[in-house]
Amino acid sequence: MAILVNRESRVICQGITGRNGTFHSLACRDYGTKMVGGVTPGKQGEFVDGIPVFNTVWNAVQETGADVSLIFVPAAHAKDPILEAVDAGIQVIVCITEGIPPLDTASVLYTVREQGRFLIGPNTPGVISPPEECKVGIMPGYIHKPGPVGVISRSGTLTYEVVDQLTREGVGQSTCIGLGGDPIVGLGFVDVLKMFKDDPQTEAVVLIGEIGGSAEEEAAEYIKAGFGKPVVAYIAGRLAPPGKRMGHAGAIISGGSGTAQGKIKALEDAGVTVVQNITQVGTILKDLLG
Amino acid sequence: MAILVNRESRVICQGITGRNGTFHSLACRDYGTKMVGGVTPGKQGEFVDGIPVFNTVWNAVQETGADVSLIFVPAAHAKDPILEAVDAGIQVIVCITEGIPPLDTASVLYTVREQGRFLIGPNTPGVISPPEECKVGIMPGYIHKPGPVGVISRSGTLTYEVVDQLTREGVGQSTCIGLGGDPIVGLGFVDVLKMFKDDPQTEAVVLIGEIGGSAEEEAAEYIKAGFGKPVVAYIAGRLAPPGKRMGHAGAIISGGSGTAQGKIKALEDAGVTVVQNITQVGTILKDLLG
Amino acid sequence: MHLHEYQSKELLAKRGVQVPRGSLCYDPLEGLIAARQLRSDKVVLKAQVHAGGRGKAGAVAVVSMDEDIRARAAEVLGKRMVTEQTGPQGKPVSALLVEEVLHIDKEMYLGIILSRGSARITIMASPFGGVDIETLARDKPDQIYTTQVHPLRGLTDYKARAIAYRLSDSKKIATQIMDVIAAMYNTFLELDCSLVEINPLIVSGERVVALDAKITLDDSGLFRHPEMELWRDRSQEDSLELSAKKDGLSYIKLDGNIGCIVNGAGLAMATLDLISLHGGAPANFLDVGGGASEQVVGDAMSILLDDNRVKVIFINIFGGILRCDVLARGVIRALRRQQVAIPVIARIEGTNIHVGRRLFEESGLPVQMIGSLDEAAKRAVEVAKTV
Amino acid sequence: MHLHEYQSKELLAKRGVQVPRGSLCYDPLEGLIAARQLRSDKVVLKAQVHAGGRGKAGAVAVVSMDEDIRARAAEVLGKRMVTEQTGPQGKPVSALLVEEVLHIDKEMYLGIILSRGSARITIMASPFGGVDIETLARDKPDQIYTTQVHPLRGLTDYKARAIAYRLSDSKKIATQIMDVIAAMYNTFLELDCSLVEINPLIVSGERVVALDAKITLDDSGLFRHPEMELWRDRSQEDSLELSAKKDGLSYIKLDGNIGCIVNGAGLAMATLDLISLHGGAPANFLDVGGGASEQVVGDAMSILLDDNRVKVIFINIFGGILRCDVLARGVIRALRRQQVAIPVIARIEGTNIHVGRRLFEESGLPVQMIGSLDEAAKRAVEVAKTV
Repeated sequence: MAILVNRESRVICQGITGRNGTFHSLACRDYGTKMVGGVTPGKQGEFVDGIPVFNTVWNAVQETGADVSLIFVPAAHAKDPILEAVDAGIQVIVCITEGIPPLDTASVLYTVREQGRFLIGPNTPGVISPPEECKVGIMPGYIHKPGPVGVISRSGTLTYEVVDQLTREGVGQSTCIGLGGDPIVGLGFVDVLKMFKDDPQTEAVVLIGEIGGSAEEEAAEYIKAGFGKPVVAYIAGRLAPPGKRMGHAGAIISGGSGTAQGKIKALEDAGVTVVQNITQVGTILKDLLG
Repeated sequence: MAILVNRESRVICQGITGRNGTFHSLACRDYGTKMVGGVTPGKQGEFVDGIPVFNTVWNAVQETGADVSLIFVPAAHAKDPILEAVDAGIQVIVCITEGIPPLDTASVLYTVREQGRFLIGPNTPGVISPPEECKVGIMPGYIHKPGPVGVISRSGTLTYEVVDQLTREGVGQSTCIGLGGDPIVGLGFVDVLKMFKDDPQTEAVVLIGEIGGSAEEEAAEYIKAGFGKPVVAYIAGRLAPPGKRMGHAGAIISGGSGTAQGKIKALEDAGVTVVQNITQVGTILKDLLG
Repeated sequence: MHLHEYQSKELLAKRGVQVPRGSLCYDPLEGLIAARQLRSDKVVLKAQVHAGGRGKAGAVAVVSMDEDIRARAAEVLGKRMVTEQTGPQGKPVSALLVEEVLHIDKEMYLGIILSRGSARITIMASPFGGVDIETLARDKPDQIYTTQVHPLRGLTDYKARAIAYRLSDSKKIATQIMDVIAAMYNTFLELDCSLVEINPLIVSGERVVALDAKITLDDSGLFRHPEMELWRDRSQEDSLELSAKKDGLSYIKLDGNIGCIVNGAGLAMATLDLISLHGGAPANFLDVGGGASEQVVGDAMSILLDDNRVKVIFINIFGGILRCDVLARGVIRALRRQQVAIPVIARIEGTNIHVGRRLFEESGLPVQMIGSLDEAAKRAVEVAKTV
Repeated sequence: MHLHEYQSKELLAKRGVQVPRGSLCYDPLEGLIAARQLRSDKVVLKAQVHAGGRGKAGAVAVVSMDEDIRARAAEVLGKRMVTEQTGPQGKPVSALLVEEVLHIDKEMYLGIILSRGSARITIMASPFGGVDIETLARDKPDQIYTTQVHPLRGLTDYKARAIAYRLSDSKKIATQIMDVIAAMYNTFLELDCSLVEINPLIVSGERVVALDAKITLDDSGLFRHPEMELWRDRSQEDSLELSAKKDGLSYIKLDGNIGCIVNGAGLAMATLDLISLHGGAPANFLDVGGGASEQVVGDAMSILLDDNRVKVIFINIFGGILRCDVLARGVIRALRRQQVAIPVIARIEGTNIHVGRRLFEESGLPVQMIGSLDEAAKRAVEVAKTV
């Protein structure tokens, strides 16, 4: 099962002929993903190591039946390809691009939500479902292992760190999702928690939050109302000074809100096991499921 | 019963302190309509013959529970008040204003439809439900009579003509609606036919169409699929030369489509009694129901 | 309001669309000079009239520089041009567009309208241009691609791109077509158009060029573009219709002899139909509007009284906002001012009907009041036949 | 990117917002002349620093023309201003805004942000301005009105009107407030802002005036507004942070002595937390990014090596796109270039880990490789304490 992407997902890459687009399309295919096509206007008829290229997402969908898209395009032009994917009927859109102006993201997000599609990111490592051998993103595939833990995170490398710990402890993952480090992103914690709740394969969830915004507080509220599966959380940025952007555009404490302390308290109140030491996530999950 | 507006409708007038706004608000109230308020920015606290004036539709709705709005504002500024009415929760919006640029109407119509509201017009005489003593528009109230005939029309005075005939023949009306003479209007024939179909009080419908567009053809298709009540139709403009706008902005035959002949044929194919002589509508309905 | 081809091209060129080199000429000598300046073996002379079907009507001519250009220009300039869309009287040609002749590799079609049903701006495109869209719709319906624009989102690049790649596989050409689509869309939006059409849009070598263009501005949006009034070519419009519009009336000339005054467009159309049903021929469509003043009614009467084809005037008013007494006063004033004794058949109904009727009776003018609309129409037809 | 008050006011004034008369001065004499030109009994001197809380910190002073204006200006100009938001080191004041003093009938608040949850532009308004929005939210939560703008529709008049009439019953005042809201909204949209705030917006007689304004541009949108870079006041930003940004690094100075290099913002924050958990104090946040080059890694090392507070460098890399061998090469190069022998604790993991480890081992540099992140962090803390 897993969530969002699986063995049946038919994936295209928008920007497939670019350096990153080619590299990661092939890496995804190597992992097992059904990479059925790519889009680069003007290059229809070409192939990228056997993957056919189309002028428009519409053509790609018509010819390949694609339902998932992985987007690599420059931040200045990322709005249009996301809208194109939605319009062509793509269900799950993974936007890797970093540095998209938030007003652009907000604008496309309106249409994504109106049309009932799923946008992961922008500024995300993507999504991977190890039991389904499907990876749609830039995460190193080899650190993952099929299993019962769902991972949701606002951070990329921090997710790798946690997944690596889990795998080393012998605890596999159902689906791992990076929500993206921007202030405005598509799917949020609550959206993904709802999916994990309904996914029989997922037995526990690791939630990796960070300072800024109130997504973790909302997740806590949702979990409190009866999520029904154990959640282990870690919140990065306890030392962050207010007003400073900690790398991620979304990681900023402003006006006393968005602090790690507030988030930790909210999650603990919701019955979530909040880990202080990031290096203990693996062992805690092992104990929990063992 | 009747449709769209009834005894319970709580009506406000946007632009109530203007000449037309005041005149018709009072005329509607005289007919029996519950005119509960009006909107003119900057005049909150004033009254128009006892009807309270508010700065915003939001305030008016909060204070009066209004659910229907009658709009009299200049064409150049009609977009904003319609959107305001939708945002404030008004369900039925009657826009009398003539000469609104079609792109403005198209723009607001998107929001009206998205929010599931009803826009009558623009460029409409409005709607009246004689059995409910509710008139929201500029039609002369005294020619109407409560009864079983629903009237839908793209034209104002032509509706009066037909209603007058009906009343003289002793045939009353359930609800009479002017859809508006513009190319882009809110409610169309099919929308209103659906309502008439579900309205137990309506036993027959008079449909008054005119050249231009394909609204009558669509109505014919809908009726053919099983409307279940007798429909008598009249189509104005058999003599109209192609390419000439016959008064109404919507009444124009272009590229060979939108002709009276085409519409008459479609309606007759759907089993509709199409009247050639406008002066016979009253007697035909009398025979039909008698 | 229709624009001329040269005006349409100017608006599009301002937004980056490539058009043929050329210039507008008002007399044959100017035409010769313009043709020479193009430094080309052949030029095309295009009569500027508000009507389609110019090609078939000989309003577009490719001429060689060996020919007598002045003579060729003189064949059209100052003449009336009759096309399948002008009616038999034709339209005057006062200007000629003299353009270079381009090599044509491909003719495409692009048009933008506001679709009634969906209430969305709709882009129509076809890789087969050069014929009118109705013919295209009949002959190659599966070669017309229509795309709707979201009313709030506006035209997105990807929609323009999808259309462009349906017209051409070449990135170089498709990219230019995208720009043309964007320019057309912006024109449509910025000027409240009801039509923006390029037909044909051609590929000439590596260039995409608008060979012909047609823009119509929506009358309801004109108040936002007062500068466009300067571009109105009154010679292309009927002078009576124009002056009626100035008076706030909606008037259209027809071929008959029964002058009609009605309030409301629908009732006015129905009145014409009724007259025709009884064997008569209306001289006009005339809607005085829902809330006409005494002045406006008087102006409407004057237009009919000035029209010497009119044998009888038929007044059909269902007074709502327009009160019957106001109507009567306007009609009486106009009849008294005019010294002609034209018979008037009046069917009036509605607000203040009794006052209106009394005013007519007391006026002593040849106004016959008939209560039944059907009877009144029949009577008007009879009178028109006997006068 | 933060803008100064005077810059924010300039952007708003350009869009029609009324601001007090005044001018910007860089030295006390200029300040005196500017004050005299205002021809008023009293003027206000406002130090231009990127920090709130200026009022309490004495950065805003109303002075009478009887006083020694030059002396008063000299008290702030060229000094460092410490407010509750600057940190103890304060920020330099190089410019003073000298403005007229206006009679205040009412102080209001208007602010625009992009709300995360709804992903919509959100307008916040209160009839009680002059205090910061957090205090307002705490003290008068029911006196803050928030309105969300539809992302495709944009700001509509009726929304601006609804806000304006909540701030004032007077049509004259409300109409001006509507214009201010529109100007703020347009600024927000046109310049990709993350904050546009006027606090207080005052009523002075019949005028509505922005007494103070604060605009922050979103860094991700800056590429669309290269002209705004000219307005960047580098004196208000930490020089190390600035140079790091130039190198494509994300660096923030902290108070400790353990220099940190991490890839990924989340992992970098987690690393700081871990060091702190073990009793250490990080000298910085430093994210080299997901796909850093050897050059960027070297630049990052140099920043830490140049910081003489740093006693030990802790490298924590989970190589994904960033390969461990690239990292190792960058670190080794920087260490060799620098002649300082600072101990380095490295925990590296991921792509090409074996190559990276071998490179470090063969380098002969004082780099201690520790496989466990927890152990590595503990070790860094120990080393920092003993050095």
